Amino acid sequence: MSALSVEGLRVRFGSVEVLKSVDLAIESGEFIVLVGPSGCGKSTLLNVIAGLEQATEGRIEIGGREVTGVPPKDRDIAMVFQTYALYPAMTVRGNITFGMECRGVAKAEQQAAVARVAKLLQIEHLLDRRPAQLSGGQRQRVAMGRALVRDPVLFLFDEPLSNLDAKLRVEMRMEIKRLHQRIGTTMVYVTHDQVEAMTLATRIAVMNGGHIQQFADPQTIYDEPANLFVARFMGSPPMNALPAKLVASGSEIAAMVGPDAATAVPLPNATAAMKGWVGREVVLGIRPECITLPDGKQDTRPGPSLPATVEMIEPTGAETMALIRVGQSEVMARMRPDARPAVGSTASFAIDTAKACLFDPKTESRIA
Amino acid sequence: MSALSVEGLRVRFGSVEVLKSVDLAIESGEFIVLVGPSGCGKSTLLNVIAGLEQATEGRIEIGGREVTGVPPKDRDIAMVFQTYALYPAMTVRGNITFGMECRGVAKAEQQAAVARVAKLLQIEHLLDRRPAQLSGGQRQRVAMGRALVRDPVLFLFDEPLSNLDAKLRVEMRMEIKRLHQRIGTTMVYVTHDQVEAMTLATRIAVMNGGHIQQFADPQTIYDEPANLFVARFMGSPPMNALPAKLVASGSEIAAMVGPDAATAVPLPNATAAMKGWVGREVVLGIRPECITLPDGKQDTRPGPSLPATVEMIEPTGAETMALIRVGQSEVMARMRPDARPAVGSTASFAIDTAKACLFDPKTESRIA
Amino acid sequence: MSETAITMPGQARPARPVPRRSWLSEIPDLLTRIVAGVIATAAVGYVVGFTLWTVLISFTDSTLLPEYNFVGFKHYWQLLNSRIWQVAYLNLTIYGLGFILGATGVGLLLAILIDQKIRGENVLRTIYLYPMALSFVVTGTVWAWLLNPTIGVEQFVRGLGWTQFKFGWLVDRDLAIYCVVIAAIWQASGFAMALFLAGLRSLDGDLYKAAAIDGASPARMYLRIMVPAIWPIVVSVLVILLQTAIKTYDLVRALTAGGPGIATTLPTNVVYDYMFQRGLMGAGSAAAVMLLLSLLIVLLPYAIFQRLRRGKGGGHG
Amino acid sequence: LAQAPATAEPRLTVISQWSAGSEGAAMDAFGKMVTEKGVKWEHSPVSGFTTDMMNKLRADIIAGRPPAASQLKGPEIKAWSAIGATINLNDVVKATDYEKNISADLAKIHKPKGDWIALPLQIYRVNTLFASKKAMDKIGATELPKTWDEFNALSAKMAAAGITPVAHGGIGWADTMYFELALAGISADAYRKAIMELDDKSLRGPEVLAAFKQLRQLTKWMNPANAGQHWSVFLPALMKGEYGFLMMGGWASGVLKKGNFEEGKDFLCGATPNNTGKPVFDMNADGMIFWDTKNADLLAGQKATAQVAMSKEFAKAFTQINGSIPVRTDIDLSDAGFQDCQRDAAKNLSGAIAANQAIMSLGHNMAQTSPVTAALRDVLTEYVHNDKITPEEAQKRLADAADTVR
Amino acid sequence: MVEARSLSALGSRALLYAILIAFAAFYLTPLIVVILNSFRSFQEITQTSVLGFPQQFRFDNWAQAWGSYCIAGICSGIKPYMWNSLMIAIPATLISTLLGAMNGYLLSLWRFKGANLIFGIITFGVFLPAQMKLVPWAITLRNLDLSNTVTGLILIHVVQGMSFTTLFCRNYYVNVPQDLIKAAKVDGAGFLQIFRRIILPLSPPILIVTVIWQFTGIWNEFLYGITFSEGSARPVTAALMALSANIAQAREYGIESASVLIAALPTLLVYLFGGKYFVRGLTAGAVK
Ligand SMILES: Nc1ncnc2c1ncn2[C@@H]1O[C@H](COP(=O)(O)OP(=O)(O)OP(=O)(O)O)[C@@H](O)[C@H]1O
Ligand SMILES: Nc1ncnc2c1ncn2[C@@H]1O[C@H](COP(=O)(O)OP(=O)(O)OP(=O)(O)O)[C@@H](O)[C@H]1O
Ligand SMILES: [Mg+2]
Ligand SMILES: [Mg+2]
Repeated sequence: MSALSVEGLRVRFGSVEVLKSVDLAIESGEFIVLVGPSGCGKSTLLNVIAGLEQATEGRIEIGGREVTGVPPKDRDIAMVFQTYALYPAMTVRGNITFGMECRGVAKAEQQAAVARVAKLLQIEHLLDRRPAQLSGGQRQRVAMGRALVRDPVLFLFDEPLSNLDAKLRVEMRMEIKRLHQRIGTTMVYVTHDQVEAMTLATRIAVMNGGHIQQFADPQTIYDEPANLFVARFMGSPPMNALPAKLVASGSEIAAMVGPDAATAVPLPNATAAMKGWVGREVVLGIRPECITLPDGKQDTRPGPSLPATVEMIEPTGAETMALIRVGQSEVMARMRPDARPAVGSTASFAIDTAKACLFDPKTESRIA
Repeated sequence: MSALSVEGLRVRFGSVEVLKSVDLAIESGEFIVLVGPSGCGKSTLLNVIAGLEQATEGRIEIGGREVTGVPPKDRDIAMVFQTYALYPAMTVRGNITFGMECRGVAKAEQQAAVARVAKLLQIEHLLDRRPAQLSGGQRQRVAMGRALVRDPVLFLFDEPLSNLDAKLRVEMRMEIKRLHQRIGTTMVYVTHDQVEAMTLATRIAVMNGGHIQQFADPQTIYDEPANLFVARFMGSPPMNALPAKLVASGSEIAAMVGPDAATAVPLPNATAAMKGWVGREVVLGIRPECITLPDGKQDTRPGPSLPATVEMIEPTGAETMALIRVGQSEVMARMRPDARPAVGSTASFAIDTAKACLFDPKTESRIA
Repeated sequence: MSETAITMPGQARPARPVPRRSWLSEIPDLLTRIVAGVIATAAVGYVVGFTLWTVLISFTDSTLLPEYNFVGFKHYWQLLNSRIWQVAYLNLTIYGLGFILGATGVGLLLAILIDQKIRGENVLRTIYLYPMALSFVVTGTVWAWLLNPTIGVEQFVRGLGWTQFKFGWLVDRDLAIYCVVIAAIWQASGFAMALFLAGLRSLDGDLYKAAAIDGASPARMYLRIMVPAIWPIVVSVLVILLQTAIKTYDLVRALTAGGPGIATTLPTNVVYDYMFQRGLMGAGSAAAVMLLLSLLIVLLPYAIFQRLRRGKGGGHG
Repeated sequence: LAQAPATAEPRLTVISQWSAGSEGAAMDAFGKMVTEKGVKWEHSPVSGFTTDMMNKLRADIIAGRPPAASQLKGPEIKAWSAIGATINLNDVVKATDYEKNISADLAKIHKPKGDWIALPLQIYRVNTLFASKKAMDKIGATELPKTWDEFNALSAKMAAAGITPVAHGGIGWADTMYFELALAGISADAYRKAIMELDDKSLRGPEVLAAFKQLRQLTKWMNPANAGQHWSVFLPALMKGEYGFLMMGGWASGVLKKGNFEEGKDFLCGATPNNTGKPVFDMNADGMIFWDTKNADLLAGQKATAQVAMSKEFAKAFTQINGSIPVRTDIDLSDAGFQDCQRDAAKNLSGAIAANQAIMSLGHNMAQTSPVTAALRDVLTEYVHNDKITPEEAQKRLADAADTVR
Repeated sequence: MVEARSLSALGSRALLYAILIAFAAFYLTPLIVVILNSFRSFQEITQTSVLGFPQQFRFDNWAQAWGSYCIAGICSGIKPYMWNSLMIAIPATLISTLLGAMNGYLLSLWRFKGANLIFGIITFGVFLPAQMKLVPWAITLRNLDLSNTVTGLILIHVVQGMSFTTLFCRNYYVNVPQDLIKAAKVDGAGFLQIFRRIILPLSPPILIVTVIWQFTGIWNEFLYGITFSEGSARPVTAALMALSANIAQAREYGIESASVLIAALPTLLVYLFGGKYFVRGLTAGAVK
């Protein structure tokens, strides 16, 4: 069954078109993550789904029911906000029960629901505190509790973790993931943290400028980005994009990223479409983790290698990042933690081209 | 020459002792990063060095000169604040020249200095704007400019990047690193971002509860943490800490993390001190990146392996994290991006014990 | 460390003079701090000094001018037992409650109504706020005209043909105090409205969305969520109105002159009456001190509440 | 602030609350006469209420620089002269026949310790009754009521004819005034004893009770809707015959004159009802007190001003403007500048002095110092506006109030 | 269903505007009455009621009130007194605002022991009734040799005003990040320099509040204005009083109305043009 379906949605604020024909069809039980740069319309889309903003055009169905004109409270949704929007003057319990109170649910039933949710989120001991007396993570949990207690068809999350510090974010992310696995409700989740998107989503919708750029499962988004925007947006550090020229060497083709043949990166998995670009300018996309510095011991995988000057290294403990210069381009490489190429030296970097992508430099679309 | 030396520093606010005997000796040209949890006294230490708070006890020298009683402006320091603390009513130029104006520097000299710094930071085009008209990154640059223009003996940074979004943070981090490489001034830098600490510091001081827990270069901090606190604090996800029993098997010793011998993790680099703990309870510390799932193809390094149940996996694109259960403990493993062990299955994880650490479960200090 | 370590500049930097300036250059700064201190002290001294002086005088038998023959608590007992003081206090209670609750209520209602994305908001806000610009004397005078049965609204309505119309609150000894309340509300409710409105506007927009999803009716949404959320503003408004209520004097003088009879006399009128009309400065001071004491009874709990709130670390606000 | 040279021209600084209207004009006339004597007249009126003027005076006394002269009246002269030094006018007064030609009671007030320190400027008859000609005509009455019984009878007729018999506003002082008129009309002696001397026995005596009863009667003839209003508000309605009587000091005739109403045609004017048979005069006399100064120019100015204030010319000029009557009893009021009402009042005054029935007004701060007046006033004004208080209860309260302030 | 909903929405919208407009009428009535009366004659008002449309617009009330009404034999209306009020209100407003800002700065940003106590005491000054302070002021002015001077009046308004201005400014400055002060100290700025260069430029929102509040308060004040001024140096409130009830006079509603309007004009204008900023700044400062 389709939990949410959005068709031809347009939203205009005054003269600005914030959403330009958005289509989404989401199956029941999915965890959809909306990502995109600031201002691309993520919150607007969520608000329109929730009924908090009016669509200019288009059709929305929630749980198979058309909801145009249905007020938010009757849409069978729950929403968690970036700022949590906890009611400051109510206790945690009051925050959680307020919705039920408004709907006239019996007191006993309310208490039972609170107990259930509080147990689930382990906030039993906080029920009588006020939001101001809670830490960021606790507030986040309460906001979740308020949504959970509704037991809706659809959960909407608008950057629910962005106000937390890095450590807490990781924890809460896992909790949300567990929660979804447990309750199985459909979720639409906005974030601009790629890791969140990658780890939580069953499918990711990458938005930009009011359009959905790609809507696919995380692996596809990561490995086969629809265009340069998606490629650069997902992954941190982002995918390296090198201007290159496609050359054919025998049956194989290679991307020449520098002036001479020594800089040709062979592309073993070339498709027919790619072959059509031989002789033309392309953009070669390679993820940093595909560029490594073999230590000659354990890591001995064969493959093409590229000489490059090391411009800067950043050991983070768990890995070492290097900024290297390949031809005209600065490229990020992701190396083993103990790799320590000297800054300024030239080393031969191993390149795993299995997942390399080619993009049309004009349209920026991937050359499939 | 010692750029900064702090001896026996104590700071008490009312009845609370915020800093408890802090000693630091910093050589000229170093980049010292102070890390520690919130409230551990990092800002206080910085403020005392700057002369903005009074020490209760202890002695501070900057550039070899005792500075007790010397007001901030005469300490030959510059400081960058978390909130940037740009003067809202002044233009960027005014912000940068204000200090010189206060010190009565000639107009022409001021302009020359502004020009130099603006060029260095590429903010020439912003000089006539006000802080409110700048983006986060630009504000950060201006704050840096204001500090740089002083050309001090010592730079103090109090979480200068924590107000920026992730992407910008990475860029600015690199910029600061380059800057330090270029001007070579001594810097003391507070953060609670481990990556910043690891990548920027020549030495890291890890603080907790008003004490310096460890003061060493990043690699040492990461590989040989002085105690469990440091071990857990540095690195994300943090080092796994497993309760274990140290057993001897022949000349080698091993840490038994589960009930039976199958869970014994051999420790090849055992020191004499470790051997003294044979038969006793210890805490085994292993970094997530040392626990991997061999794919049997390229990654074929030999070594001990441990059977574990996969509880959750998180593919982030560039790598895949797995939460696995080893005996009673939940452990994080960091795997290749394409590793996809089934959740709930039991797999044999490879453990790189070269960098494993042992901790005394009582004192939490590392068993050297 | 010893002399040996005098600023040896770092490798790449040129030698620079030790930037230690003479203590003389600190003087202007020191001086301004002293001046600032003196100003603050003056402000404190004024409050403490004048208050203590009044307390002192309240124990003396001063008449037209301060004198220092002490009579103990005589004035206090006499006042507490005097009819006019009892009436005045009762009036202050009625007026204070009526005015504070009325102005807050009207202000809140208007703020909430204006918050509904209405047209002409600026004009309405200005209309509601302008009475703040007027003095209580003017307010009192004009309302005295309007409420006066012989020349005001009553006469006007009768002139329109409804000859039996009656609106005699101002001259009814039981209702006149409510005329004072109405005039005071007229003057101050716009101010309350403006503060509440600004408070509502400063709230996180997500709060409205959350309430909409929870299905709260507008009334419930404002009463249960928004107003409690701007509670600090509500308290500020209450305190400002309280201070106005306690000090109200000219309004009564211009509107009812304390009458009919002594039906609308307020404690400040009594203070003024005793100090200046009757020339009983000692008794007048005692009245003023009692007024301040009753104020403390209201304010101290507020101060404690503030302290607790801050102590609990409710963050900002 | 600098000391003026001794040879400087005479000068007088004076404060009063008479800033505008007929009183302001009278003050200006006074100023002109003084100026003609070569004195520089520096009048700074403290407009508003009397207390405001007093506050100003107090502040100036505290500052150690009171004005050379200020408006002050009744027992306040004594009270205030205790806190600020005054000059001795004995020589100036004794040099004229002034003292012989004024009321002894009045004189006493202006020389509280035996020495002249202040001078009365004018007298108002408080017990003046204004009757609406139209209302009188309607019930066929031609003459003002002489006694309270007559008054009550006429009022009853008016009430029956749909006229509100008494036009009364009801601000504290006016309520007090109605009581004193009732009492003075019942027994001037009782008034003198009870109110001016605060004699407890008299306060609790039958005359006072009778006065309260008469006052209650009066309140029943008032329009309750008029409470808290200035008396002048009712003048037009009074002239139209909607009201019957107004009891108000002589100053009301000045206002009527300004409103182009004529005595005899629009209203009648005379003394308030009086059961005693002999003339009663309830006096409200404003005075001017002269404060001590070191400045020779001011001293000279004070002396010259005092001479003017005692003169017959002044008496005429001043009172013609504001509707009061001269302090001096030897002034001929036949002059066209005076109204009949003033002439009547002046005659009344001489008669009352002769009969020893010239009394001092309580409502206008002539009978008692202000603390006493205020204490009594609180009782009286409440009584007027609260008909649940019985005359007996009110009498008790009044006597008790007198106890606490005596 | 949909139609019914929109109808009820329309209805509640209409009700909303009805209430707002009713209140607007409530607030405007007194002003309109005064304006209309200022064009009516004495006779016209006393013969009907104070509510009424002028039978014929007369401007002589305005002319009299402004330029020819006699106060103490000087027939200059309230014109010269307006000037006096300005001479008192403007300096007193500016100085008390500046000192309040200074105090607020001192108390909030240079945190020292007892700052909160001092603040509490100064704030308490807000509640002191004016009557209570009249005589102490008289004594103080005498001791300072400032009796009956404009300076004395300004002093009074400055000192009394400081309670309010300090309250407003302190509550505003508490929200200024302490880091700003630290940065300036590192830059070498002194106490006054930080105030002048960094804090003051941040202050317009709250300064507007205090200026409006103080100006209105001082302009409308009359007890001190009458008591501590002399002769032709009186503030306009004193002149207004000369018009209102006097025992021996009838009220000149027309002239009174015109004078009230003239005298209230400066403060009305201040609210008309500054009202928006007043509210904005007040919320910034009052919430604490
Ligand atoms: N009510 C509104 N009126 C006018 N423009 C609006 C309104 N709400 C949003 N916008 C504009 O619509 C665009 C999309 O806003 P939206 O909040 O959906 O972005 P977002 O993707 O959620 O961004 P962020 O990541 O910063 O939250 C922005 O340019 C915003 O300025
Ligand atoms: N002026 C002060 N008076 C009293 N306590 C203070 C003061 N300044 C700081 N503290 C306390 O001292 C402790 C250390 O504060 P500090 O600001 O140095 O922490 P920090 O390590 O910088 O934390 P964060 O990472 O949150 O910035 C905290 O518990 C704080 O509450
Ligand atoms: Mg958003
Ligand atoms: Mg800090």
